[in-house]
Amino acid sequence: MTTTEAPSALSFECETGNYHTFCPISCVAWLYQKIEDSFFLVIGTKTCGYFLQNAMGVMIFAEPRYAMAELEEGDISAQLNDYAELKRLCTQIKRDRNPSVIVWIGTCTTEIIKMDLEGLAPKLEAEIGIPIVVARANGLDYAFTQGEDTVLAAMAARCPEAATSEADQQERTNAIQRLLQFGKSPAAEQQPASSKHPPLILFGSVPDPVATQLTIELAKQGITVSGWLPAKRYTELPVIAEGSYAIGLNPFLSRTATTLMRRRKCKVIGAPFPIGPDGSRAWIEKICSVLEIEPQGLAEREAQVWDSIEDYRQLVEGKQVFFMGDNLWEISLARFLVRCGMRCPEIGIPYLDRRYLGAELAMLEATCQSMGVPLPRLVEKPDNYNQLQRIEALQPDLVITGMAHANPLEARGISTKWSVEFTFAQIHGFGNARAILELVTRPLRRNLALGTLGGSQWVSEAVTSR
Amino acid sequence: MTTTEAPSALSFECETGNYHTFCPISCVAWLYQKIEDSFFLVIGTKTCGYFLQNAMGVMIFAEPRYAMAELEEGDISAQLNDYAELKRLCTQIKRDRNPSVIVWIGTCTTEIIKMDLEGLAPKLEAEIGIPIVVARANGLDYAFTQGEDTVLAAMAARCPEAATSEADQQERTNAIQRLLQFGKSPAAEQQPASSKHPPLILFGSVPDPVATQLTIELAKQGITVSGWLPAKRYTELPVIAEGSYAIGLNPFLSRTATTLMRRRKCKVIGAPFPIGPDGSRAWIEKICSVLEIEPQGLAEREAQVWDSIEDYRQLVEGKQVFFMGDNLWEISLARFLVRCGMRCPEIGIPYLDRRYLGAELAMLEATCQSMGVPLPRLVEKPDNYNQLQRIEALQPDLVITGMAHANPLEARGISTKWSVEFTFAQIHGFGNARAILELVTRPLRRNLALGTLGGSQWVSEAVTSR
Amino acid sequence: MKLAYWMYAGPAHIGTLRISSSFRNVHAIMHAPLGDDYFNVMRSMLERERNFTPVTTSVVDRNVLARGSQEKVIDNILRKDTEERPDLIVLTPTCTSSILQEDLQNFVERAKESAQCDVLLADVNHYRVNELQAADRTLEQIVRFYLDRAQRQGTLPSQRTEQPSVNILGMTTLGFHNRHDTTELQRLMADLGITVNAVIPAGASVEELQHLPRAWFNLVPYREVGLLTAQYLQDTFDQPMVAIAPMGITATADCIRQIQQVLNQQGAAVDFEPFIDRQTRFASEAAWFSHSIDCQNLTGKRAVVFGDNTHAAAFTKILSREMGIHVVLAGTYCKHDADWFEAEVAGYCDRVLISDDHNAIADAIAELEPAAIFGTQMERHVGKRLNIPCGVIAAPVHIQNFPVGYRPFVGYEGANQIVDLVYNSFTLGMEDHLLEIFGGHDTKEVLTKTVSAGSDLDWKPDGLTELNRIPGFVRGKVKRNTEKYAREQGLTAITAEVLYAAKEALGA
Amino acid sequence: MKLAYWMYAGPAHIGTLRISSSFRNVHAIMHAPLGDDYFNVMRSMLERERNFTPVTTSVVDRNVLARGSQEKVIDNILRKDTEERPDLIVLTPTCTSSILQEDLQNFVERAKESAQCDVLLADVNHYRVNELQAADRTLEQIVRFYLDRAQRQGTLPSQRTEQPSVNILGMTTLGFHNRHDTTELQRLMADLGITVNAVIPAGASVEELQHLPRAWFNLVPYREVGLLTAQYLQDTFDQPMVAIAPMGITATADCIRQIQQVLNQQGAAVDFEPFIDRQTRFASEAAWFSHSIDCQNLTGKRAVVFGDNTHAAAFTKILSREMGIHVVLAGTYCKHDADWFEAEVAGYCDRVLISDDHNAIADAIAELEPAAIFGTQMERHVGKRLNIPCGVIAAPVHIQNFPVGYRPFVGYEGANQIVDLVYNSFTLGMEDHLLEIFGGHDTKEVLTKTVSAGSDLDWKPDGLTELNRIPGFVRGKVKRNTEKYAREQGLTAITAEVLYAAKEALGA
Repeated sequence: MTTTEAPSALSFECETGNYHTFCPISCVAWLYQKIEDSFFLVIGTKTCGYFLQNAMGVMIFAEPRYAMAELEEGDISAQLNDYAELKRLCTQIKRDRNPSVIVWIGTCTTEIIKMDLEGLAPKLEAEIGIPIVVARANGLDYAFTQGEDTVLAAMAARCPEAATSEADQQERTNAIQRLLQFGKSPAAEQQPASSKHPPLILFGSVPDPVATQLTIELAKQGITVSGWLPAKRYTELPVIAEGSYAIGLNPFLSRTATTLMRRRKCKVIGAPFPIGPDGSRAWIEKICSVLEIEPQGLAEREAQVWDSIEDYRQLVEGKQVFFMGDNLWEISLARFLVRCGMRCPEIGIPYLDRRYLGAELAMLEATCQSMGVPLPRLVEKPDNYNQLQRIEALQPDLVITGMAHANPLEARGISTKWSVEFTFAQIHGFGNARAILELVTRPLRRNLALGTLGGSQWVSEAVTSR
Repeated sequence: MTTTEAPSALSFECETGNYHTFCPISCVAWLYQKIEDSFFLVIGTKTCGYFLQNAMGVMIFAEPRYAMAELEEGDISAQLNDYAELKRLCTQIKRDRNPSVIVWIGTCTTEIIKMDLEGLAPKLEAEIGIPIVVARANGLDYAFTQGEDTVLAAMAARCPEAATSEADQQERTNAIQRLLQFGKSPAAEQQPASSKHPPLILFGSVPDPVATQLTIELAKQGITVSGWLPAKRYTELPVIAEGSYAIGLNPFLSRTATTLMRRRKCKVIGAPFPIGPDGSRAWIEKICSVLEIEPQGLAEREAQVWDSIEDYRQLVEGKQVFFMGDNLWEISLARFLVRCGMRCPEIGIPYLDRRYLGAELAMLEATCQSMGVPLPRLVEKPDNYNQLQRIEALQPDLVITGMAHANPLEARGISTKWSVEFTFAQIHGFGNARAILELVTRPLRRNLALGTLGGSQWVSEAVTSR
Repeated sequence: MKLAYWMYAGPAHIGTLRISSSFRNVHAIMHAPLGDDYFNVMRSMLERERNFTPVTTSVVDRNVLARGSQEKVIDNILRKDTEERPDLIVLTPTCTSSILQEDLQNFVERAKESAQCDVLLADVNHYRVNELQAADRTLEQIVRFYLDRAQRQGTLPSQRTEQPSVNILGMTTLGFHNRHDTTELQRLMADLGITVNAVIPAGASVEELQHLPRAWFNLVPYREVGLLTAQYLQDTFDQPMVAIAPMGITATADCIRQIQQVLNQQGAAVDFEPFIDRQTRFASEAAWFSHSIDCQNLTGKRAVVFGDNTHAAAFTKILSREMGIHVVLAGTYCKHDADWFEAEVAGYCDRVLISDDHNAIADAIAELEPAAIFGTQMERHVGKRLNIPCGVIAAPVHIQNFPVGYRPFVGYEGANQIVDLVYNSFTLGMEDHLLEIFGGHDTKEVLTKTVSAGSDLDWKPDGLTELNRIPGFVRGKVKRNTEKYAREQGLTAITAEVLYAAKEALGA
Repeated sequence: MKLAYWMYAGPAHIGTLRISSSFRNVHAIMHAPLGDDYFNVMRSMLERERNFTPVTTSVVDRNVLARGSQEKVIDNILRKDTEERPDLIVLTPTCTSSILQEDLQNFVERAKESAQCDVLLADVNHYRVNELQAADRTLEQIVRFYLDRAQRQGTLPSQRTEQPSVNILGMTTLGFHNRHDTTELQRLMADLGITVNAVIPAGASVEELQHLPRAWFNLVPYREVGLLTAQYLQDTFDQPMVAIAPMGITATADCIRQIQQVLNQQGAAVDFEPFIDRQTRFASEAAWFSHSIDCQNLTGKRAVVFGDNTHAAAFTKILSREMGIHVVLAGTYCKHDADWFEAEVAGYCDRVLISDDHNAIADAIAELEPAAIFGTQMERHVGKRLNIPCGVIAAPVHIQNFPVGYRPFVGYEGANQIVDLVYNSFTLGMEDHLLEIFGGHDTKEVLTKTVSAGSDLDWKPDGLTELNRIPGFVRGKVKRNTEKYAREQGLTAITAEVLYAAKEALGA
């Protein structure tokens, strides 16, 4: 089933969807840390809880700011009153943790039993006096990283349209200013720099150091970031005025983009994602172009970064990388790696919003053409079994895959890298291009170092057939 | 070879001296900690160094304030100049650590090669400007704990006869006062309590909490301690005026006692050591009697402590304890344990100064008579092989022994306690009587807990004969 | 609803999958939404399994919900039948899909019409049983399925093996140290001259199940998984079971003695006592180590034990009767089997706690302030917070429970490993403690303002000085005891004298 | 004189006593002052030895010094001859008594006149050799003594055993994991179909020594002890030696291949390659573990290795070629055998350090800031100070090197244990690091005034904020790198921008 829809000549396929990935509720693991005054309540079953416990490993131990509202038989059979139950739990959370916001994460189970979270939240919010944001991060509708999308889309609706008071405005602006001081004199710091361009909102959860780095890069072009979604604190959610510009940082935020456009009347800038020196330059250039700013020194900056990663680039040059599909970062990474000299026969991807990812898809195609390599096959909702057959036939140098397949592939002599690491690592912007290649080359460097120790086949003949 | 010398009817024997104990240089391990501004330099061979490293276990790691001056072939064959070598090392110590005093610990080897430490020290002391105290803690002349005796005897000679200045006096007194404040008002604290009795010096290294506890007990009788040997800092060595009273805290300090009497013209009080409620009471009573103070409430205090250790006492009652001989604490411990209801067939002891230990020996004899148990056989310089034969015949309930014999005895069904633990534990005074019984009963409690697990014989028939 | 941060046992489908994936050539179809298949990750990552996990998710998404899942499930069963050629396919829903109220048994019947392999629906209630109970149940279900069929087909063996033999039941993938325990049990049986007839389910094929009745007895090392199967085999084939976990010197001897009894009742004439004596006193070093002088200082140390029934009960007894350690609290999260636990640890601990609420355990530990904990990963983290060492003795499994080096918990080598674990738990911290007891090596100004924080009593400078001389790992306790004493005595100021009087009065 | 806080190898007499006490029924008389007999404590405490250590001190005190020690020494020899009935008594002085310049050989000759047993004076120079060299020498001396006598008496065996056989040389009491290594080597030889003719000295009687020439070859697992003996046997009896420590997967294969060569040269026709392949890929999990995804993050991590020759060289090679770890420094304290070490580790590390001065190693570690250390107890403590994890891989021995559970370092199970040790060394800290990377779980105000202490540069608040976001375990390094960069660029103030520019410029 190949579609040839615009704007590219890339081939798109859709398989059975029998692929391994993490549940979208995973997003609580990074969002509760990013939003320091939040509490995430995942309303689901023992299955959801056990997943969080195991997938998030050690993180759960030290009293995290997230928990399960574990549905028991009485909840499922509707013998218990949902409102009363949620009130009991949220009251306890308020008492023990007193967060600024409680985020309810709906799961497959709340969908199936049709629990009316959106209906219950406003009532309970009013009753206990803590904002409650509802996100349906369920596996029926969404894949792994899209959980963040559901939360940010819900939060976008909560951002103020204008600062409600002078003091409030000051607080929000200071929150941004605090991020960045550039050693200016205290007097200068007191003055929020009034920018010459319309407000620009960046959306997507990134680690704080990445936020700082991107802010610095944009500041070099005279661009001020008016707000981040999410902010470090729920109480510092940015003002989103009608007509503001917004640009996404992560490729899995199409719903948030739509919400910003439709409900908040923002102009969402479509650009490749700031992955690799090429993508970072394209991202900044696109922002400049929209804000009508003449970009300064970007070509030099890009060249300098390419120069600094040349050692790693040489390691990947001419090698073949296969994406099984996991976190929606596949296209941006493939585009950067092709630019590094790799070939990419297949990009599996859970889901593809061709509008939100349009600029990235175009850049991928252009990059392949410019590097003179074949266009990858794009496989939405892949079938892992079929992919493994293709991998066996192709024998790629590297497979970027979910955790379930890494060891079996390694045992068959195929180098792998966990896709999930790109979800957690700092990969955005010029400064982190090296970090991406560090990750990508690690299995290659490792297998070089180990040489022929024990050969490359770790399964006995009887089972290699699989 | 039995002597019947006064003042007791105890039997004294002397064996071959083929017994296991630690080297007297061990004392550096606790003295360097006690005297906070000191540095101990052990002048000896690799054998000495390896002993310290192994016997003192972990303590050596974190840059202790002691080190080896390891004698190499050139030192032994006198190709190198002792003065120049020691100067080089002490200069380095001064530079790296800047201690208030360097204590040279002479060893067997410095004795054998007749290194003139006493001759070299004053010259080097003058040249590098740090006091150097020389102690011959060698295994040719001394046993384990007597190392402390050699150091304290040497330090006794360094104590000032009178405070050299008002300020100095103030400092020394404050050092004592700092130990004890009893929640008095700051004004009161400024006034050194002028005692109504002649100065009293306590000698013997005890852990700081023990010093505090003993000071409190004596203060209850209106007795002020004028000084401690050793003090917490070398710069705070006590003033020892002629005619002062002095009393020892440890049974291995006969040389220090002699030095205080002969060289410093002190009156050394002979008393049992403050071990157990009985010994603690006797010790305080003796001090009171010498200082002509009517003791207050000692009988009640003793009774109260007996009461509080009754649970442990019942565990040892009627049981037999055998001392192989190690640290010279044997007699005081035996006396207390007999008072607790134990029988003690043999007390091995490395060395016996019948004058310094006179009061303790008399109390041991009296205690045995009052408890109606046979007097122990006192064996100086024991022969471990012979003792093991006697132990096999006697099958005592507990053997207090050096570390080398503990496991083999346990493997033969004999409970043991390391004698060395009594060297390091806090055992002095009323407050620590329980700690002694805690140690003594531990193997008994353990073997009760383990019941019949595996039986009591852990050596195969072929080797049990030994 | 239950507010939960952590769970000790996983959901039921994990138990079912642990059983099906343990067998050779058995595939599972999990009927569940995207992302519920993290069992595959756990198996692949924790066990470093070289083969792909034989579990395929038949994904339930919005479309499937709308159209019904029957077609998709049956398609997936038949597809795997063709692709993997398994002997058996086990179908299981998860908590989520089980509430769809579909007739999965009917899906199975439909699939069986076309499939080459056997197809079974795992028969567990996903809201009433946990991972362990589901594993126990699924194993019994599969065993019963094949034995019933063999009986119908007349292929059941008619008699026991000639020489004494055993089935070892309940060894599974992702089990706590199960792999090394299996090896150790096989070695132990070899030492006793007992043939291992079968180990199930780990590594067994379903074909082998019909031979189970040939063994003289069934050994169930962990009561969490295998007991139902052993009970079924006992009821149906009069095959005796030995269900004593051979963990620790004493229990291993007890287990061997019960095996001896079971064998001799069937006409053997074995005497394992000399073997037990030799192992206990000489071959294994665990018992001697406990008696040796190293362990003397463990006497009367206070410990808390928490885990699954098998490991928590075994450790409570090992600590108490084999190492002289005082177990102040023993607990289990196996609420469904609490009576057994209480009976088992009676007399070996001060207090019993049956709960699967990790806060209850954490609170008990904080209150009891033991010298060491033996628990799960959760207790290890509680210990970290409280600065109490913790040895991990039970599931939930963690990467550290799949060491490359040999680390069994059962049998005589297991006993050796256990005494190391216990000893090191107490002493790993000891080195730091020693350094602290001896006051470090250079004088530090210890100005602990915090030490008196939150106290209503007036700590005088000399009292504080003495308090700071107490090693850090007991300082908190001494402080509390002293303040308690001061309040009882009606004192408001705490001097050195008060501190020592309190110490004497409280006998510690 | 040498200012010393710590020594890696003990004095010579410890080496002699380790050999004599390893033999069955051999007694040592140590001619030394009181307190020099702590060897007895080490053996009894560390090895939890159940028997009394067969070492008696003939105490040198002031009286003996005055009167001469001949009488006392001879008396003690004869007394022990009667009391213990040993086969052999070995007389040794210590550093101290060796300078008395007595004719100890003459004492021995005198004692022999009356003794039932053999009597030998250990022939070592106490100021020129250390524990390891003395052990090597004493073993050779005893072996030579008994073989010379057998030769004179014509009781030497005339030919090799019928089937391939081996003597394992150098396994001693108080050796680093020697007990478990011995077991593992015995298992390995059994797997290869090679009979163990003798293991010496551990557990051997001197009577057995005359049978040594029957073996097809001598295996010397540790080059510190046994090499002299193997050399003597090679020279005298044309008995080949294999002196490759079978430590790690590759070296174990190398060792086995050399054994194969030695056997086939003597007429056997063995092919061990299938065995090696099976062990490497399937039976042992070490090699697979290295390749598995768990270990991927070890790639390029920087490590320092330090220890005795055998273990330090083996670990350098294992880390480098079997685990993909970057060894920035490999070192040994075996100065007397430095050439071998340098040749062995060439190509596997950046830098070599030959020294027995612990300060030199500590300084190198502080300067290199590796991610992990593999060294002795001393390096472990250095690591503690610097917050760098350390796996202990070599003597000086410590109670932790005498675990009750099975922990060999050689052979295939040794390889398993080693990868666990390496992996856990890197990851034990990882859990804390992870917590820190993720910023803990609640916001902490990290006000680290100390972080800028001692810096001549002006860290601006935003620079400090960013610095504090860097996980603690690399923060120091990032700070130094940033300051270095700032100085090179002539900047005096460090802002967030400078910090990130430095990070990019330095590629880390």
